[in-house]
Amino acid sequence: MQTQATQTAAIEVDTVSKTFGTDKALNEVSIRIAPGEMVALIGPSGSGKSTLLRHVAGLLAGDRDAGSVRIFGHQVQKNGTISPDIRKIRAEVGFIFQQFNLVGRLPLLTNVMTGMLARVGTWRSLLGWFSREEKERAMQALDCVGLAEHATQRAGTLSGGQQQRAAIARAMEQRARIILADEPIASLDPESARLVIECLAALNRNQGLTVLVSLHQVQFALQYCVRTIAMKDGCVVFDGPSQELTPTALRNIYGVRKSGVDLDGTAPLHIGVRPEPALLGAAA
Amino acid sequence: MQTQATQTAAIEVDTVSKTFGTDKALNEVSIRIAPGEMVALIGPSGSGKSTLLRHVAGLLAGDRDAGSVRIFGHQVQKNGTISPDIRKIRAEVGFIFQQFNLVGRLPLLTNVMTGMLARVGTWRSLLGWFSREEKERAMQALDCVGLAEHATQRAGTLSGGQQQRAAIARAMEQRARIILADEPIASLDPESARLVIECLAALNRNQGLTVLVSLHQVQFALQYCVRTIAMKDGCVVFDGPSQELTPTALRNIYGVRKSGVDLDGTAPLHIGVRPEPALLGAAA
Amino acid sequence: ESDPDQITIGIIPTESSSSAMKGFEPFRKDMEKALGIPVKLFIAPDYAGVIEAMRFNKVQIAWFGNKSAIEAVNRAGGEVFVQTVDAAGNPGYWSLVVVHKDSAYHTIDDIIRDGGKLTFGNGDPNSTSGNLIPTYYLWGQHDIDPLKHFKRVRNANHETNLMAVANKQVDFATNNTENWNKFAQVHPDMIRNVRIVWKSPLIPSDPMVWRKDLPREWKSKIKGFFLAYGRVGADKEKELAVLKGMSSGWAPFQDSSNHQLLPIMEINYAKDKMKIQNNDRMAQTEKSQKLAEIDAKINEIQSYGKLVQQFN
Amino acid sequence: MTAVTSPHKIPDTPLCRKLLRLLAGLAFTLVLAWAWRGAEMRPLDLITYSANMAAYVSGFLTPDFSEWPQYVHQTAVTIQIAMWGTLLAVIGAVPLGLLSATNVAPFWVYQPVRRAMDACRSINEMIFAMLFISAVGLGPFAGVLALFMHTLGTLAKLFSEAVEAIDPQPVEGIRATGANKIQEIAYGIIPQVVPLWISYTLYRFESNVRSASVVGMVGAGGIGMLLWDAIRSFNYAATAAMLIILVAVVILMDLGSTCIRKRFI
Amino acid sequence: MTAVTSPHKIPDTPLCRKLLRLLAGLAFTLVLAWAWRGAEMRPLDLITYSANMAAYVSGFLTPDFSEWPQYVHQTAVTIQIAMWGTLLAVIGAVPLGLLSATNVAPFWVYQPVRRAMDACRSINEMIFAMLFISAVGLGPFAGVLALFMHTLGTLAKLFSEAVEAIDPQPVEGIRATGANKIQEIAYGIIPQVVPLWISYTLYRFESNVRSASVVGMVGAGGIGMLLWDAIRSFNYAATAAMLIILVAVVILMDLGSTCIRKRFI
Ligand SMILES: Nc1ncnc2c1ncn2[C@@H]1O[C@H](COP(=O)(O)OP(=O)(O)OP(=O)(O)O)[C@@H](O)[C@H]1O
Ligand SMILES: Nc1ncnc2c1ncn2[C@@H]1O[C@H](COP(=O)(O)OP(=O)(O)OP(=O)(O)O)[C@@H](O)[C@H]1O
Ligand SMILES: [Mg+2]
Ligand SMILES: [Mg+2]
Repeated sequence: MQTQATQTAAIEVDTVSKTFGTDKALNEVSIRIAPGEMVALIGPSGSGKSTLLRHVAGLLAGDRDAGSVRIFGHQVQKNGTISPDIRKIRAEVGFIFQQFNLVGRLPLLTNVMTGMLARVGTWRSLLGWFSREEKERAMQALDCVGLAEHATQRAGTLSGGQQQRAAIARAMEQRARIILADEPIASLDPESARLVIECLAALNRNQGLTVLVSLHQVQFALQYCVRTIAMKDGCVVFDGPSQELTPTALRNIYGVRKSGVDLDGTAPLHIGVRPEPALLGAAA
Repeated sequence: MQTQATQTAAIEVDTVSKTFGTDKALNEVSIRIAPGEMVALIGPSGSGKSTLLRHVAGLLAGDRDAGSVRIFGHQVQKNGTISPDIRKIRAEVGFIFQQFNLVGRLPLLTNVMTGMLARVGTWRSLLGWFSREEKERAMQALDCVGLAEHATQRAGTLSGGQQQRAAIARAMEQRARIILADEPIASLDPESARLVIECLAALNRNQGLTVLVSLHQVQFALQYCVRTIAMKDGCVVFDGPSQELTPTALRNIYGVRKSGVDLDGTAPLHIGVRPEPALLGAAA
Repeated sequence: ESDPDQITIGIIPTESSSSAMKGFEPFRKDMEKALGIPVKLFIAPDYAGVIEAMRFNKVQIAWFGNKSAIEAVNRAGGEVFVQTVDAAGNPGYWSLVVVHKDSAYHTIDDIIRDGGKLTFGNGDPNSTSGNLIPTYYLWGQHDIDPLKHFKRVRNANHETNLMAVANKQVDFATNNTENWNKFAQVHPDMIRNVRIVWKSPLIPSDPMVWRKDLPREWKSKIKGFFLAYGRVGADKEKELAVLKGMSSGWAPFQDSSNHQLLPIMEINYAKDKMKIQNNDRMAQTEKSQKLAEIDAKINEIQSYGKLVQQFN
Repeated sequence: MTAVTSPHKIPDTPLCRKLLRLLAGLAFTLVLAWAWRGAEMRPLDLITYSANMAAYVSGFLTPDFSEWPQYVHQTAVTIQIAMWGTLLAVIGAVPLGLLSATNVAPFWVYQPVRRAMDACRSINEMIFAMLFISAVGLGPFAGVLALFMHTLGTLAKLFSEAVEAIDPQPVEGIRATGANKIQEIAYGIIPQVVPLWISYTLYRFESNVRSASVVGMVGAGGIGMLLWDAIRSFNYAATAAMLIILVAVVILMDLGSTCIRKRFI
Repeated sequence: MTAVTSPHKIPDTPLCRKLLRLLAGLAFTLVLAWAWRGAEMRPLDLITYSANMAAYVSGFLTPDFSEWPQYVHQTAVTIQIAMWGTLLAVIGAVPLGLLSATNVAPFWVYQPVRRAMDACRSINEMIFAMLFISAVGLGPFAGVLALFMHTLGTLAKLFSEAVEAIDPQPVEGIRATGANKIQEIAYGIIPQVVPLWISYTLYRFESNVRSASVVGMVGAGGIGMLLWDAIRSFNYAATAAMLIILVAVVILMDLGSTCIRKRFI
């Protein structure tokens, strides 16, 4: 299996474009990630990172006339049509969403157990008959992300970081061969963040999982990922070893923005404050 | 005004507790922030930062028997009852939510303009009659956060970082005297993050706004805020000058967690991967 | 034709009625005893369902109004076998035209003369006394199309019409003696505001209909039971009391047949005829053809009636 | 809270809740069984006598459209009446629905409002019809008013329950700006419920158009009364024709509803 | 995209959309005016003749409960019939509602299903009642079936429109795990719509209990028929008594509905 997998790319995105209205969120993006790689995806806000990841998982179809996505050689989508056996492929791809995408009304434990839906039969999952072992696994996953004691709490009432960790636990529970993580550490404190990224690194190192993780904290990309892909305005503007990401390169990526925010900081948001804070000033 | 304001605290939280079920999210928290201060709020995920901020804005009532919150001497809540003239106080407090709390179905521009609702008359706002000047202000705010060209896009379809910036624009638009920011830079790329935090700092420095900002990236706290408050398990565990936050102190704050995640990283998530990736292995 | 293993009776209270179930219950029990098979009662405020049920042999016996009995005979294989008689011994009831007591009109001719100024509360299109009878005897005889002759025509049920007259919302309306009496009982004060200006010829009282294809022996058993009820036997007095409690109060049933429906049928055809005559959109040839068909049917009925008279 | 729970312990549903659930399930089954007897359910009859149903349905297979101008006219009459009845009801149901939502109004407001709406729904339309006949006389206007009262009760209930099911976060976002209650509703709640409110309104409009009784009862005619008359005179050919018209109208309304809602979802 | 727009430019609504909006508004006003004439609206009459209304209402002020055992019995009958009619309809409406939601089923599925449901709603309940009478005879079971068909059409529509208004993010979360369509629905959609579905179901149950016509028509009695009889015989004292019972039942159901929904919101 290992030998075979090295022949085909784990993730292969071929000139995919995506237009929202008149806005090109992805502009002929092509990337190729080999099995067992751990790649960071960076880029300014709105550059199309999330859109790219959702295309890879077949959650969003690209524009009609161009591009295809393959995972381990299996077609995910082509020319804007998502392939019919997509569900089987998705089961092999764990996805950690930027907005968590938990089901707010269900308890945390159930949310985590939805990670195994592809393995559990339709009927059994419909009736909610999860075996003791499956429940124990889910509890173990929760324990790992430090949420075991919140197992019965509704996902919607968790704190931001707790929701993010819950989403991670769900993706882990899926036991996939590829993990797509969309800013998995954005809402986490430094220690939790380090733990999560180390966990991803360990899965990559020890079990050969392919990991594509979008990040805003560049130091994590430099530290944990050998390779980095950088996007800007829907295009791939950098793809190579992380150590080549010099400060100038980074400044290039994040530097000049679509609209008029200047980077010198001399003229930050020019929004005024009322000259007289009427109510409180008068009343105090 | 300035002299008067120094006499009363801008934010005064007095032994507030909050219990969810059996879980104490806030445990007799007392803090006092003088007008014109810029304070960072740090702490591990689930430690009660968001809960504290929502208590300060009077969005959540504390437990019955204890505590009060005052803003510029005006009572926000006491003994679990939110004061009746809370709306006037809230107008003076800009809130940037961790989950953005935008109205997904409304266009971005309208979302930003909701920031001025307290200044616009009820009838005018009901009919949606915003003056040209008000609209221009909102556009200016959007321009500042780099979203002017997305003004007519529905808030729900914005990227994570764009939503966060929209939430910031809305709070700015409010022209408040206090800003409560709940992880305002979590989903932002490093440059945008720096811009936002510098903007908060500029408002604080130039216009005397009081800022309380919860952060996960400690380096920002150290760099921009003179004072830091750290929470853990619902208690304030540190409150003092940011430079006193030594690595040991930080390790103390983030170090030992409620449940069994160990910090050494030797035993990260012990979730296995299926021995044989059935589908893809067989089909490939 | 196999023996029925149970008899289902459908009851459609003639005009508006209530608590029919209570009144019929002892009768049902007696019938069950007499026939030796279960008898079930269903009371439905509208005849359509009962007629469909009879058509599909889900109901064997039903109490209809005259007009609905015609439908049952034509459509559901029904046949009139007895007739109800009211407690006062009246063989039927009468259709009325009523006005407010302060109204300037005292005869139907006055009303017709001033037709262009008046609002008319007509009965439900399916009501015999509220619509069919007045249409035939009043508007038909005077060659009037009410829709064109009067300022305004409203269709409503008897109760609403009576109320509307009492409240001066319509100038005149149709009604019938049964409904009038009931209203008078409940609202003695209101009835004083209403005055009768016209009373129709007698309308035969309601028939009982059975399915024609009931086995012969069962038919005689059933008819025997109905006619003997309250007339002969040891329980006569008790049975009379039961009859008194049924509907608005009955005397023993009377023998009858489809024959009782003929006058109403004739009126019905006359009404159809009027409708066709007043239809402006129908082609002239089609019109005359349809009218001829109806005339033929009316002729049949009339000649049959003459024949019967001849032999009686 | 500081007591460390043993790792991987699966949280159990407490015994008392399990018992309660069992009891509720049992009670529900018993009630259903009671209702089964009361409703004299005999599902097999449907198969045994399916020929009867076929015979009944066959009467509808030859629709007779000869009277179509009348049908169309009466349909228009019903639409006119239903339109105003529904419009007035919507105007009333928006404030009343908000006032009977538990997450908008306080206890002492939503309880009485909800109860009043319950009464509006449960009082028979005929009674309202007669009430208004006494004031405005027979005619379509009495029908409008009767439909209005009943529809008000229904829409206020449905509106309020949509409001109760919203996501509270955006509302909190608006609230934090210092907006007053009305602004909170206009900017935080309405945008979330508007697709459902439109759907309810059009559903009630449609059902008011269909509704035979009220409009006929007040002497305003309407397609419902014609239909009813046709059924009662067993004129199934005409019935079928009117049904086809009604189905077409309802389908058109449903398509319109989909169109309008699509712009708000 | 690279063209820099001048800062602070307020986005304008395109002219063609403004025109379209104006046209739509004009058309709507015209239709309303047409309906106003058709409905013969005379709002002032309500004030002029308010004394009549007061006189009418005064008839209801002395409810007569002497026949209460019968009322209670007939209410129970209606509840039994409505319960099964509603239950069967819910069982059918869950799959059919999902199949007629545009965000669940493909075009060639939801179109025919929606149209079938439109027909179920628009075909008069009486016709269904007679259809089933022909098979199962007079009695409550025919009522159950007729209610079932009509309620099915209504619930499937309401269910599907609740599904169309959900938040797609959690569904995407479930989808990404490789769950199949059914699992996606069970874990992503149902938890979001369950409060509304419960609310619709109980609303239809309640309205089936109230509904006079079908149950009476099939000869099964019911409180609706009693009420109708009382109204038609001007027995307003009895009418008032029955109304009070009905209002109480509806209020109880509404409270029950609130209770049940609270657990799912
Ligand atoms: N509505 C609620 N019901 C139950 N528990 C809640 C609720 N809201 C918050 N909690 C709990 O209260 C605790 C504190 O939550 P809070 O959101 O304040 O954390 P936080 O410090 O903001 O964390 P993060 O950095 O992850 O955002 C958490 O354990 C959370 O699960
Ligand atoms: N459904 C949609 N409709 C319209 N525009 C969209 C939609 N989804 C995304 N976009 C736009 O596409 C662009 C790329 O979005 P995307 O979410 O991929 O950015 P991102 O790189 O993930 O940004 P962030 O770091 O802020 O999350 C943005 O400008 C966004 O506004
Ligand atoms: Mg993103
Ligand atoms: Mg938080």
